[in-house]
Amino acid sequence: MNIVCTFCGSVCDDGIYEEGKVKRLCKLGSSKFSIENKQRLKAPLVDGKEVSYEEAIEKAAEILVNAKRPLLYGWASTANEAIRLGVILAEKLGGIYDQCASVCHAPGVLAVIEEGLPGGTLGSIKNRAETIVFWGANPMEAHPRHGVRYSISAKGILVKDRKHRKVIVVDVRKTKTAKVADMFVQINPGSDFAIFTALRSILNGNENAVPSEVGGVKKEQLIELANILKNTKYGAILYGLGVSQSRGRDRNVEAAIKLVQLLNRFTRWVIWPMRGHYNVVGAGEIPAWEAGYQYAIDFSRGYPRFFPNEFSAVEVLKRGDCDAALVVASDPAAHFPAAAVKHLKKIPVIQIDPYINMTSLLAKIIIPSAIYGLEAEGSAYRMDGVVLRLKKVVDSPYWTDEDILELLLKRVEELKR
Amino acid sequence: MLVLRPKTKFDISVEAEITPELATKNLKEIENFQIYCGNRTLKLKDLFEISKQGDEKKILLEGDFSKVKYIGFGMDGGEIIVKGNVGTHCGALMKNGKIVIEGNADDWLGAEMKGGEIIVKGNAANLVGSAYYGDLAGMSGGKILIEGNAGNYIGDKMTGGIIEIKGDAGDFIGTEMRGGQIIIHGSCGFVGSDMRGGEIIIKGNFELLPSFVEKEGFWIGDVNVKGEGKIKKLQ
Amino acid sequence: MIEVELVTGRTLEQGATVEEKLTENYFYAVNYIELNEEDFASLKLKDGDRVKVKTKFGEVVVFAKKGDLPKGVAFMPLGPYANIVIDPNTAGTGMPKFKGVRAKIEKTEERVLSIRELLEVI
Amino acid sequence: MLYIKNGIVVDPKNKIKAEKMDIFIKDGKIVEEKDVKKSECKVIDASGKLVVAGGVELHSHIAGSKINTGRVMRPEEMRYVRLVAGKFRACVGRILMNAPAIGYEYAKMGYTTAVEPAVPPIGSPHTHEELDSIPMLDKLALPVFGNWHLVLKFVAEKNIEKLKAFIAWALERTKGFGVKVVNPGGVEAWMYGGNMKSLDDKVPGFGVTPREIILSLVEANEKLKLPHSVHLHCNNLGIPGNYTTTVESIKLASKFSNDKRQVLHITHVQFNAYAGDSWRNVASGAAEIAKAVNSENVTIDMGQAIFGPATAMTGDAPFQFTLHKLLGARWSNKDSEVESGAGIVPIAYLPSNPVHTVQWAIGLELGLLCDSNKVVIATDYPNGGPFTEYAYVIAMLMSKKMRENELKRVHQYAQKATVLPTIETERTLEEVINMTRSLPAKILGLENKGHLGIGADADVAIYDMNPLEVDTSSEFEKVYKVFKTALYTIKGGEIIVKDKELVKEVWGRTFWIDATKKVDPSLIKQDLEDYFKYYTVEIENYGVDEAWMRNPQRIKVV
Repeated sequence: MNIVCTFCGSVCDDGIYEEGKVKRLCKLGSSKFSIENKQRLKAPLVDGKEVSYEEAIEKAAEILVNAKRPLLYGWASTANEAIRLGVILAEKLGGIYDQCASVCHAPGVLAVIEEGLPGGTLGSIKNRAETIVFWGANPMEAHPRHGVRYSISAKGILVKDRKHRKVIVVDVRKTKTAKVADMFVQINPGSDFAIFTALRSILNGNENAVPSEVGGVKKEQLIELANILKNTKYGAILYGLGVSQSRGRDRNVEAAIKLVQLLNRFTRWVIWPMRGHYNVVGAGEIPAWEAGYQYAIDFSRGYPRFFPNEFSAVEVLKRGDCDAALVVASDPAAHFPAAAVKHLKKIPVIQIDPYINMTSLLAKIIIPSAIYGLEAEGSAYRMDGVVLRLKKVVDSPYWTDEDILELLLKRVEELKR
Repeated sequence: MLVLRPKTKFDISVEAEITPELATKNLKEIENFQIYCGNRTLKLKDLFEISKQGDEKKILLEGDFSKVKYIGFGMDGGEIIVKGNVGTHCGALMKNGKIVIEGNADDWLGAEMKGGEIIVKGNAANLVGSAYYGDLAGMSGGKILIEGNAGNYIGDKMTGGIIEIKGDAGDFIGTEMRGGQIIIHGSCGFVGSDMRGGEIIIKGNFELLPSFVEKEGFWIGDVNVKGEGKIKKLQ
Repeated sequence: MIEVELVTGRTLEQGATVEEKLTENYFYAVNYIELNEEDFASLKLKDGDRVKVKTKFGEVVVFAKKGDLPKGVAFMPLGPYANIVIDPNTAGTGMPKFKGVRAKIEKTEERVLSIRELLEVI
Repeated sequence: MLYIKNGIVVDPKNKIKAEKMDIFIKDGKIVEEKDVKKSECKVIDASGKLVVAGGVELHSHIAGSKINTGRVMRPEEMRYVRLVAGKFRACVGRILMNAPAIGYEYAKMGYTTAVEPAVPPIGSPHTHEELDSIPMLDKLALPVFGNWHLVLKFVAEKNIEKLKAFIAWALERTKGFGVKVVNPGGVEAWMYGGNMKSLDDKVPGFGVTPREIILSLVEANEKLKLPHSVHLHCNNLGIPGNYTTTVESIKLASKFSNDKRQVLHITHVQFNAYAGDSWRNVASGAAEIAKAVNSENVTIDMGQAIFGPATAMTGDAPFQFTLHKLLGARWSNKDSEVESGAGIVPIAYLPSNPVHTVQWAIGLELGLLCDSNKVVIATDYPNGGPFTEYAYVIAMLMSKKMRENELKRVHQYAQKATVLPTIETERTLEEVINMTRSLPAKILGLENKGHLGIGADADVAIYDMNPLEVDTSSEFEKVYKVFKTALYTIKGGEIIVKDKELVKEVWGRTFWIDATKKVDPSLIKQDLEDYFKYYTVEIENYGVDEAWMRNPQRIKVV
């Protein structure tokens, strides 16, 4: 039967599941559905002791209600239904909602605030893009089927195949993606902003402002690149964490968007982030309609406020500015800088996750949950904002994130009354 | 004058939109002034020792206020002296008056400031004199003096006023600036991106973007927005 | 000892083992640093050797590998080892600097800590 | 059970002009007196108060990727706090609001039904999830068809039967209510930087024209006998001189007849009603348009501009890019598969700006010059501004004196570039109730909405005004105040607003049209299969199932 993959932001929906085996998916997708390798709990744990779901949730509700500033973090690897409950829970608790994008593509949100996002869906790129630029993105490792399904060698109605498409990689190292590209532009780490700016200067007719080399790239090569961009009928810049996690962060993305805005004065270009987790987009879209912002949302005053420099999980933890944490479908202990993990070790942590991970090692309460796309049904946003329905293909004894959060929200409301 | 001292070391940050206006109120009003700590609504007296010495429009903050946010937010006259560090949003939207911080200041110091003066004896963090997210203009008047170093995103979308930094500054100084002046005595990173007007004057090293052109000993740009901002070396 | 610009990033192995964090598979997927061939040689390293990676923000011992990288650039898979040494400052954005931090690399005889041990020392 | 006692009822559909009446409600419906036990009824004393049906919003961008991107792009909008969390959800947003705020604000205004009028088909699951997060309202969604490759293909093939089958398929998959067309052909042309400048331009790659697209879709829509007509956002939106395109588009209706409703609804006409040939000499083309509207079987909504901040967001991607260039403002764009596109740009209407003043005047002109049975009050939220200012529009339409006052404070360019100053018409209460209730319900084909007859949905608004005692022409300030906030709003028989305050959160239904039984699905099976090879989702994963929706309500077309 058909399955929808719940690993990366590509959310490939052409998987096949037969007698415990998956077909068509990539190495990452296959690992997702190989649950025999995964370490999972039999039952919820409170202080290392097995308890029922109800008991664990009761205890979790007490911790959260008593907290002055609970942090509710994660959300990128769960279904929309659970995320919505998470946002409402954060609002009821007067806590902070933050999601995995804040250590991933969130700087892109700050750039959207400055400039907007001239983009398109993957289907638009697949069918129309003659030129695709992967900038600081390495889909061959992070989104292995992206190239086949949507970009590099995808077969489109207007752009037929790989032969009719030019692929350019801009990166600081020769990645696997760079190896399959038609053109590789190697840049110095931290120079993305200067290079985007140089390209704008060239396209604006101000070549004279550009020195002979920018960020390790010769001016001639920049001019060549600018000409390719300008002379493409329809192109796409797909950027990755190389842009959002390096020097310049949001300003890199902003400069890239300004470049695309400029290119649209000559031809058609779109830009889009290569989002990582399968539902990290949902973890932003849902709070956006429920509370007005995508991440780093503080509800302590009874209404949402947005300040990533203060309310992103890393900042909240580094500042020691939370006294309890609910972590859903994420592993901050493994993925946050050590300075942030330090505080996480000091406060009561409640974890809801299908798997044991590094955060489990410091959690007070661990509530195991069903795996969406395999053991549970729900909706998720592909990286381009297209919603797909995740399938349930096997039964499991685990509660879903939605079940757990629904009861948790109910108990929190009752305790607060 | 009103003197406040934290009763304890704060673990969770406190929001206290204190302006010198408060010093003119009677003691009871001052004690009951609403503040916030996480999701709890509290009174000023719950977290601070309060002493009122006359009606002068002046506040003295003694101790560590590094976790106290919104000090002097939107203030319109009078004086605040912080004998220690101060938290985020200090002096943001300030219209008039003076804030002296003897320690360090956190992010958003003097954001969208319209007038008055802020002096930081220590360092300031990021987003000094910047525009809040989505707003079209940052600092439009007044003066911010930082005797130590400052972080990233200084004077974003600034339209007027002066920011002077005696030490070094971080990356992205005067982005989309339209007016006013930023003076940096030390070094900094990228400067003046998409700048339309105003001046950035730097004594130390900085990274010139490939969108400025040299003209009579200074640089003019940003050419990508047909800007007429100036970057000059401080002699 | 050499100085490099350290970047971190995803790898296929890191991704394929990310939901089994306490296994050996994940341990080996994230506990190394890739160096440019010349840099690798200059430290007199051979495969399986360990190096200490030191930055302003911390230090960590990992295995060393050769990688297709420019001289002076080093790569670590994203994960708990890299997170000891990357720049945690978000500089007003909420986002730490995971890519692009100055690091010193030296050969070491110290062993590579397990994931559990790593969490203990943070 | 509810018993609304002694209210002064205005119910244009049932020809009730301000009569003192009682209204009885049971099981979410308006019923006859004999159907309830008065002793068991909750009684609302509406003596001397205006009792009308709940408002029906015909065109408001309340859910989906456009408004959500708008929110993300405009945090300065979201900083405005409407309601602190407590019994109700926290509400934020000045013009763009979070989803709970949208439901609450409509309810407070006495509205109980709303249409999201531009769903990118592949984005329909998102739109429905977001609609499901809006409390208080019954909802409808209109997917866009006018640039969908398969539509263009069937139009090129002149195959109306296939087009019918495709519309039925698409409405079922998107859980849509009707056929929306945005800048037909122009959005596809935009994919390569172009647009459609006239009804007879050829769409690149297909050779069809906007005229053919509109005519074919109307024909298919009429043959399917869908409750709503084609809902058209005309070509050349936002371009000086565009009124001629609009008039031409309106006249296409003459080829069709329908005695139950219009054959074409033209939306947010203000944006398509400009004379002149540049922004320097832009003027109103409203009078010409009104003439065409009054003589053809079409209806329109105003697209009224309200002074203050707004956000332009439409499926008309090329227009949004033009606006971005014009204003130098932020710009989001979304090219959607090979279906549609969209764009978002922040804007503001200033009374000191001559162009904005003309825009503001045109909406009102349309509201005054068109037959009151043909024009619906709407701001094309958030394009023309907030829906929360409908009271302003109502009061303006009802009072020449108020218009004179307002014309004094705005840029005097409006005096020469529009005919607003010369219009004497003052809408009656019955007319504005029609323009906000009965008419939009009729246009949509919602028989149980927009009136208070027996069997109607028990959606009722009670306003603090005795229509028999108010002179709406001179007491415009009172009219504004009255319609700004309802005294009571009743949704499906439940009191959700009482004494102008929210009292209960309820969740409405989402209506969608099932016309699949009227067509032969095998006609387009091969086309869909061929086409889905180029999609990025499998055909079986495309669209929305009822089971995923909060409260779907299928309406079968027979």
